[in-house]
Amino acid sequence: MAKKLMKGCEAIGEAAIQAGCRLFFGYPITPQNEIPEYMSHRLPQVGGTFVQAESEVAASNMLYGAGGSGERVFTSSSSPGISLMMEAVSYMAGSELPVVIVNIMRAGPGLGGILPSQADYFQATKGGGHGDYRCLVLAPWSVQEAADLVQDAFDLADYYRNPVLVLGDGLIGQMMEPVEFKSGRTPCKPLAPKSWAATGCDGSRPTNIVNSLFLDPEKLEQHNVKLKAKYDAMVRDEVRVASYFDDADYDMLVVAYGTVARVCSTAIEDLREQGLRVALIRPITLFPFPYAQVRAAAERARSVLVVELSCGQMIEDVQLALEGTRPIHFYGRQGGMLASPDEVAEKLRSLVATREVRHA
Amino acid sequence: MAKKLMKGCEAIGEAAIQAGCRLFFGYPITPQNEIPEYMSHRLPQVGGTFVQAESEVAASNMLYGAGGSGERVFTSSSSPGISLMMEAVSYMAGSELPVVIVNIMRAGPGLGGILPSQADYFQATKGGGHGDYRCLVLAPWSVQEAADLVQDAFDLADYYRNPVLVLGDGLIGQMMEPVEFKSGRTPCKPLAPKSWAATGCDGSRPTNIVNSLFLDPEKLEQHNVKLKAKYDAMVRDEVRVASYFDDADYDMLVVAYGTVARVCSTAIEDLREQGLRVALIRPITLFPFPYAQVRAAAERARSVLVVELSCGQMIEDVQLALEGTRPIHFYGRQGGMLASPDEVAEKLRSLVATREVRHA
Amino acid sequence: MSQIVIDRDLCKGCELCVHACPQGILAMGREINAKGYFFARVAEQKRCIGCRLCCITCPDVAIQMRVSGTMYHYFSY
Amino acid sequence: MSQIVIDRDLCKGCELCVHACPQGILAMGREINAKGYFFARVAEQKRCIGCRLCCITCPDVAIQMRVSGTMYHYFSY
Amino acid sequence: MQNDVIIAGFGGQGVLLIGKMLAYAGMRDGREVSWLPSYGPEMRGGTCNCTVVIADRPVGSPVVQHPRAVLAMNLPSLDKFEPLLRAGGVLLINSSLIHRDAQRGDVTVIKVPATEVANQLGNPRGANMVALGAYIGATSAVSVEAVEALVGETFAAKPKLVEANLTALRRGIAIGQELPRKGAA
Amino acid sequence: MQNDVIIAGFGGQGVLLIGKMLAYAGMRDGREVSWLPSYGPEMRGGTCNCTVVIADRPVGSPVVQHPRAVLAMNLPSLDKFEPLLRAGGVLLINSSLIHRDAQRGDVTVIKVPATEVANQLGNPRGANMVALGAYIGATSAVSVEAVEALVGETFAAKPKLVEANLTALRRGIAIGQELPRKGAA
Amino acid sequence: MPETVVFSRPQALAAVHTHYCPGCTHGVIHRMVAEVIDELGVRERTVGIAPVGCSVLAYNYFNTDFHEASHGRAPAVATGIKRARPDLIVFSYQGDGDLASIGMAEIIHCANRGEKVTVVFVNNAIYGMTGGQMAPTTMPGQVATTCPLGRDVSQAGHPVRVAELVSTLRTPAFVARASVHTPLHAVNAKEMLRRAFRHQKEGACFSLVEILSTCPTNWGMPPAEATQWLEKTMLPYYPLGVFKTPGGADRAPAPLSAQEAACRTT
Amino acid sequence: MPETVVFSRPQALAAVHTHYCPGCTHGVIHRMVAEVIDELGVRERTVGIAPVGCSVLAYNYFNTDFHEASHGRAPAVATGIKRARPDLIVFSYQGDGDLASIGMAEIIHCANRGEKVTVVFVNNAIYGMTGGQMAPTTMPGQVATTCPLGRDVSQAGHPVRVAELVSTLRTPAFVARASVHTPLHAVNAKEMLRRAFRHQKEGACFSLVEILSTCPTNWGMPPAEATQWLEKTMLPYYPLGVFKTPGGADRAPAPLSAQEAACRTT
Ligand SMILES: Cc1ncc(C[n+]2csc(CCOP(=O)(O)OP(=O)(O)O)c2C)c(N)n1
Ligand SMILES: Cc1ncc(C[n+]2csc(CCOP(=O)(O)OP(=O)(O)O)c2C)c(N)n1
Ligand code: SF4
Ligand code: SF4
Ligand code: SF4
Ligand code: SF4
Repeated sequence: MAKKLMKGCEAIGEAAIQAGCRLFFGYPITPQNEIPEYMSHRLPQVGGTFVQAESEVAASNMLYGAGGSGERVFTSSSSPGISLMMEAVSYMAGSELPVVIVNIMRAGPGLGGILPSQADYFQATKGGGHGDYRCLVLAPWSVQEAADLVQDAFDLADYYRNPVLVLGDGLIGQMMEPVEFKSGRTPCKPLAPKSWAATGCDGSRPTNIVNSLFLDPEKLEQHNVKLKAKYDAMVRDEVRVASYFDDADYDMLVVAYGTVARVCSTAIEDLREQGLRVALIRPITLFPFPYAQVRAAAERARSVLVVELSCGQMIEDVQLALEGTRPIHFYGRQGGMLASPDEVAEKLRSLVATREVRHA
Repeated sequence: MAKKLMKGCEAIGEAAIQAGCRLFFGYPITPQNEIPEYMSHRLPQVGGTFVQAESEVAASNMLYGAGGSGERVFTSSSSPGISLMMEAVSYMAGSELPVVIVNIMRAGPGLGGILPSQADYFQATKGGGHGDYRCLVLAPWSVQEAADLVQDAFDLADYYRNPVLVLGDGLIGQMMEPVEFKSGRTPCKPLAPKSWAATGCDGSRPTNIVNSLFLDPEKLEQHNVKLKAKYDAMVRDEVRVASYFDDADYDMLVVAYGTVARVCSTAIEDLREQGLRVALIRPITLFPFPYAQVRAAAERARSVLVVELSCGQMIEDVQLALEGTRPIHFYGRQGGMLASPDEVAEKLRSLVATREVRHA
Repeated sequence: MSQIVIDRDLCKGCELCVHACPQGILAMGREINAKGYFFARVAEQKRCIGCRLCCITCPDVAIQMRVSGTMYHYFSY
Repeated sequence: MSQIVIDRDLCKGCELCVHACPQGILAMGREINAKGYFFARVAEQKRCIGCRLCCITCPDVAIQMRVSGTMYHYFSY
Repeated sequence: MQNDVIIAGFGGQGVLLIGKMLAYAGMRDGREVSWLPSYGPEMRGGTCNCTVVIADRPVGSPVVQHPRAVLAMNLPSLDKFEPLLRAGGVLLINSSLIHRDAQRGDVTVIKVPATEVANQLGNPRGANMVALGAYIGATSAVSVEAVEALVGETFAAKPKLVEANLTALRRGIAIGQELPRKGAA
Repeated sequence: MQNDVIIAGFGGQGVLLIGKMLAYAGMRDGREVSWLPSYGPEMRGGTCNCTVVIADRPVGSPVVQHPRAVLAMNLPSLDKFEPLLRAGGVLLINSSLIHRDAQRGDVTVIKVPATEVANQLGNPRGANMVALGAYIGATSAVSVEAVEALVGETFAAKPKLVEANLTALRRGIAIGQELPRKGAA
Repeated sequence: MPETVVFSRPQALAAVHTHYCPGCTHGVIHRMVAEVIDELGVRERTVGIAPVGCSVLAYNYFNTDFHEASHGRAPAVATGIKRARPDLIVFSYQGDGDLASIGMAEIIHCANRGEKVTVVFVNNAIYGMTGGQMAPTTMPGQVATTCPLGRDVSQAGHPVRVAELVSTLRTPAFVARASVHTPLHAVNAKEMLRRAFRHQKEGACFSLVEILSTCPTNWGMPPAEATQWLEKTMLPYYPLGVFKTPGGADRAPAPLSAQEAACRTT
Repeated sequence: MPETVVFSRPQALAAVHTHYCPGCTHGVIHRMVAEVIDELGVRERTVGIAPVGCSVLAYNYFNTDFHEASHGRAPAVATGIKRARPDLIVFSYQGDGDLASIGMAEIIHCANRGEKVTVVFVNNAIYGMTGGQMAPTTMPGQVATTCPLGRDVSQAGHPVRVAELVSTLRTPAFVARASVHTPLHAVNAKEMLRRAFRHQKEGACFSLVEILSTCPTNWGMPPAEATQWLEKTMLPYYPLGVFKTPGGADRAPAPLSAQEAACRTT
């Protein structure tokens, strides 16, 4: 298909349809209303089904039912709505259901505000629900990447039989950029038939049961160990990360994800014109987090700046990656305030004073 | 009062009453049913009110209303029920409401099982809900300590105007131990009148509004910064940690919390009789986590063993504390399986082989 | 004798009062107010019967009614 | 002629069938089964009228009914 | 010094109750105690057990993998816990319901015909008291005074029961003491 | 080379639309573009704006704090964005609604009587097209061909509108070009 | 001659401009609630609960203490407040998405427990704040952003009638439906609010008043037209009146007669 | 003479021992659901949904594919399944805590959307699995572990009547209440289940059958006594019968007459 100028939310919806998803269950919330709205008019056109759920709790449990039936399905919401899905997400992870959930993050806590934020990082990556489980978390920084990652999300969900979370912020959802959907795209993972799905049993196999209950603790522990092995496999095989401005040597490394990383890249471009030597590394998968890559990139620098639209959440993963080998600085904005390139540049410049960054 | 043999759940309920709490809103779930059951017969005796909510979602929002009215109030649940409270917890943190929430953890994810677990550590300490917020998290290891911490929890909640989470496991809830409630106990924090509570306004002051919505991002950012400052104050002033067997030198340090720490202490006693030099450090506050204390204790040892009833969650905070200065080993059981003293001792002995632990 | 007082800046120009007035004595003005709305005005004060329907209708409490002397209420409100 | 067959090990000894039988031909036994329950037994097979009420009542599907030849059904089930 | 025991049997045999009484008695003796029940799936019937620890220092692990004593009131319990008993520990078997011998040779085995004794005493529901007594007699985990006083309190409501249960308890203690005290925990 | 502009005005003035048209035109010229609307509280009325970036390389920050151009369709917008304009940037003022002068001396100021012009052309709703033209005329951020083709598409449904809007657009372009091209972005 | 003000802003209503769209009847309902609070003389001990919805800022519009509840949970918050402070007059103000969609469990159980609170339920047949999505109360065929072809009852079912639903609970309560699309309807609506708050003041029972309201913006029509659309489209489906009084008879339907029950029309 | 088996375990019911207490009528209801599935010949395309409650293990007791839903959300899970695979026969099996307490919003909206699924609602007036806490359906004065002095309607309200509540929704549905405390009641209950599943098979409508059931364990009485307690205590409050048929009339209550409405008895 030709390039089209699309809102992030619409591109996400279209990407799901391109990925063969024909089911959407969701509940309105700003700043992602354009996703359910888009699905409500597009799905019927392609023989799909759109259901406006009575709540996010219901939507996430409809996801459970549809996912357990072996169909591709997704839902989207924003921060408070995602919090209401935590029990169901834990159930879906425990029952190993392949579903896709999009969180267009807004500022919190509580009702907070509707402007962009990245303050749901912990919830997404460490598991906001109960029990030992992990969601694979993808964080796009452009509308095109959002469209691409959403399609991959369905393949990854099917491959691992695990919920995949696409973590965007209000900017991604609301901005328009050119998007291209390649026709005849091949899945990013080999896909097996869903013989485990509960779709009726003619007796030729034992009944399929979608379930996370194990009354026998030994069985449940085996199940936990099995899940852990799956998460370890993700850590081994699914890390995605992008590096910028790292061709030449650099003194300082910026770590950022999502649209904020674009703000940082612009800031760095300006600084480099002024002779400052700064590079950027952008985690694309937040779980699994690119610990090794960030460590390696950081060791080429004298110090590291983490930029987030939060009080500092991803920075803990950066600390885990660096183990104190480099000083880590932080620049964050909250409440829906956006970090501008100038602010980030200013922060980086101020660190020059700390002598950690040298002029070329 | 004289010592009484009490179930952990009952001691928790009685402690709330001793702390002046006269309101309980909750929903049944094993293994903490004895808490609502105890409150349902005790509260009426002391002129209090017990309400069985229709769900944990409702219970947590009743907590919001009662807390916003300036009354001491608490609820209790277990893992899946706590996940359903995540939106309200984020609201209560955002609205700065003093409430107490008890989580008697069971095995997950999903419906999982009803036996003891510690797999909700991330949810409790990093914030399972959306947005930048923190709950103060207390983890007792005995019935007596549960009773004491629950009483402190109400004082801490009032002092910081923040939700306080008491994190116990099935063992704490179900076991019986002697408990003593000291009469005339003094609050662990100075308590100010709750002039902010929404209790009716005669015009002598502006109306009090319990709220977490800030449409103006600058105002919301200020609010986030204010909350962050509060959490920093907790980190500065509220860390609680206990050390054992650290009088003499030791080669290995065990880090564990809750009842598992008691299992470890027994294991260590046996090992010490056999001449192994092992110490134990037990975080009592999980947020704020005793980073400095764990670091200091670890630096006296050659290596560290973290023991949890999970696939490994607190271990990340230990890694953040140690910054790679000591090798960290892990022993975990899941699914409701309990670590026994012998298993832990065996694990420690096996590490002797690694030459990290030396015989005296 | 009843008198209608419309607060020009509270008015959002919704015209509901104009439709509500049984006497048709309210009309929209040609000026715009601080909020950028054409606001309502009283065209023929004298014909007002004091029914308060415009007051009751106004979603923005932009209409006040004053009466000099006592006056008959068509309905209790 | 109808015949009642009670599976001793499925029975939980709840006695509901004993109360359900209009002929009162079922009774609890004095033995206990694998599950540790005193299980039900047919006291007077001959007087069974084939109403199936015991079968319908049993929560544990412990009661089977066999008939030799055709037989009249008191009610459709 | 620490005493610990796993008491196990059918739901109806009152094993949780005698476990609690043991813990209470330990308290009376001024020692540290913990009582930990098995809480299985929310399901009906089946067996249950509790672990009681009585110690001079604060109780470490309330979970005891290899107890110093096991009181088995029914066969499944014996099968499950006999292997876990510490070498040199005490194994009490309710011989009224359990018709097999102990398999361990490295422990003190005490057969307690709890039900018979109770029936003889015309107190059929007192079998658990006999068993409790036997454990105390064999291990002196708690003082006889403490436990007797406790029986008094527990059944204060029904004086007749107090007497009946005290008798059952004392018969049990006697049975427990009768035996060679080798390797008792 | 990068062009970026903040277009701001009342809800009804169609500023989001001309922003999108600008982005589309940029695409036609084969350049990278981004369009970012202000999405405020879910509330009615008030002003709105959008940021359009047109660049040769992939667009970095879609958020532009100091834009190379500002197109202010009403007074509040001028007040808000004039101070943010880059030195040497282009400031377009809808002089039909804004009756104050620019305060900045270090930028190219272009007064566009958008509403009058549109009215003169008998196309009162075309004021935003005039303004868009003026911006393009002053900055040549996009090619005239691209934007004209786009107008054709946008109003394809109503051929009459196509003509009317093309005229408005061209008048705007002329206005934009008329001026000293110093320091245009 | 002495001049007296016979109509002006009630004391319980803050003297501020609201953010509501021109002609949105949320404003009328706000004012009448405030008038009733004044009339009953309970302003100083009244605590309101704002929903998540266009009326989320109600906490700025009333001269009383307020809570801002999470979406749909206002009845639970109200329960918490009233149980903590039975001396307070507690009311929640909720839209139809808030109360009838996400908040359905909370409103049913709050009513069923008979919490002595008052619920002002504003039914405008749409999600206003989020920009016009379908509500459970959206009319058949009505266009919304999530039912662009109009509500299809075969997919989304029929509109939920809250007054009817709540009135069938056995627990005593006062339940009514009113409208504010004309001033005379508003006069009646105020009487319903008066009765609801009076029941609470007397500690009698739970009370809920469903009030039909307009959303000109998301209905896509001028305010005056919106009032006519309400009259024409909503009134026939949402009958006005009192559905339940605390002393009144049980409103639950009885089982069908044998032959009604037998009919297998599908 | 040839011997024929006229009563035995249905094919859709797994040949396993259940964990249910002696005399618990969950077992009877399981069997009858299975019998109906066999009769309609839909076993191979039936998917069940187990609740969280004593029947949580239903997924082991039926010979059909199954989902285990989170507490109260079975109707949402059913919606997800049916919308994904309209060709499947989907039923949820739920207790009263699951459906009428935490799951109230989900059941109301599933019914209101008219999802073509069947809900088997087992009302035993208590929380069985967690050990006898009060349910929304617990009878006035009935003792439970969270109402040790018996349900106090002034604090906890009156028992929720689900069949009545759901039948008042406008969307066509089949709604009935039955009981299994005697074999003849069970025969009628099975007929109701038969009609419910047939409506689904024909794609007609949503169907819900509320079935009164005993919990001897938590009621604290022998099974036979429990059936009498049900007859004596529950039947008068929970009338049996069909409450709504897809073709039948609207069951919602109309506004009260003027003078009924006026009565201010409190
Ligand atoms: C948990 C959660 N889900 C969704 C939203 C988004 N949201 C805000 S208001 C609203 C609905 C408002 O509609 P209604 O209740 O009818 O009130 P109205 O705006 O029409 O007055 C929604 C879905 C939210 N804030 N929180
Ligand atoms: C979110 C959540 N809350 C609470 C529970 C605990 N719980 C399990 S079953 C149950 C209620 C069971 O009662 P009911 O639905 O009436 O079914 P019954 O056991 O009586 O058949 C509860 C509260 C849970 N598992 N999950
Ligand atoms: S009703 Fe009020 S707001 Fe509307 S036009 Fe009249 S005065 Fe203005
Ligand atoms: S009804 Fe069934 S389970 Fe009960 S006693 Fe009779 S045969 Fe046994
Ligand atoms: S959107 Fe609708 S409900 Fe909201 S303020 Fe505007 S008119 Fe009123
Ligand atoms: S507890 Fe009650 S509902 Fe559960 S199985 Fe036993 S009798 Fe049945």
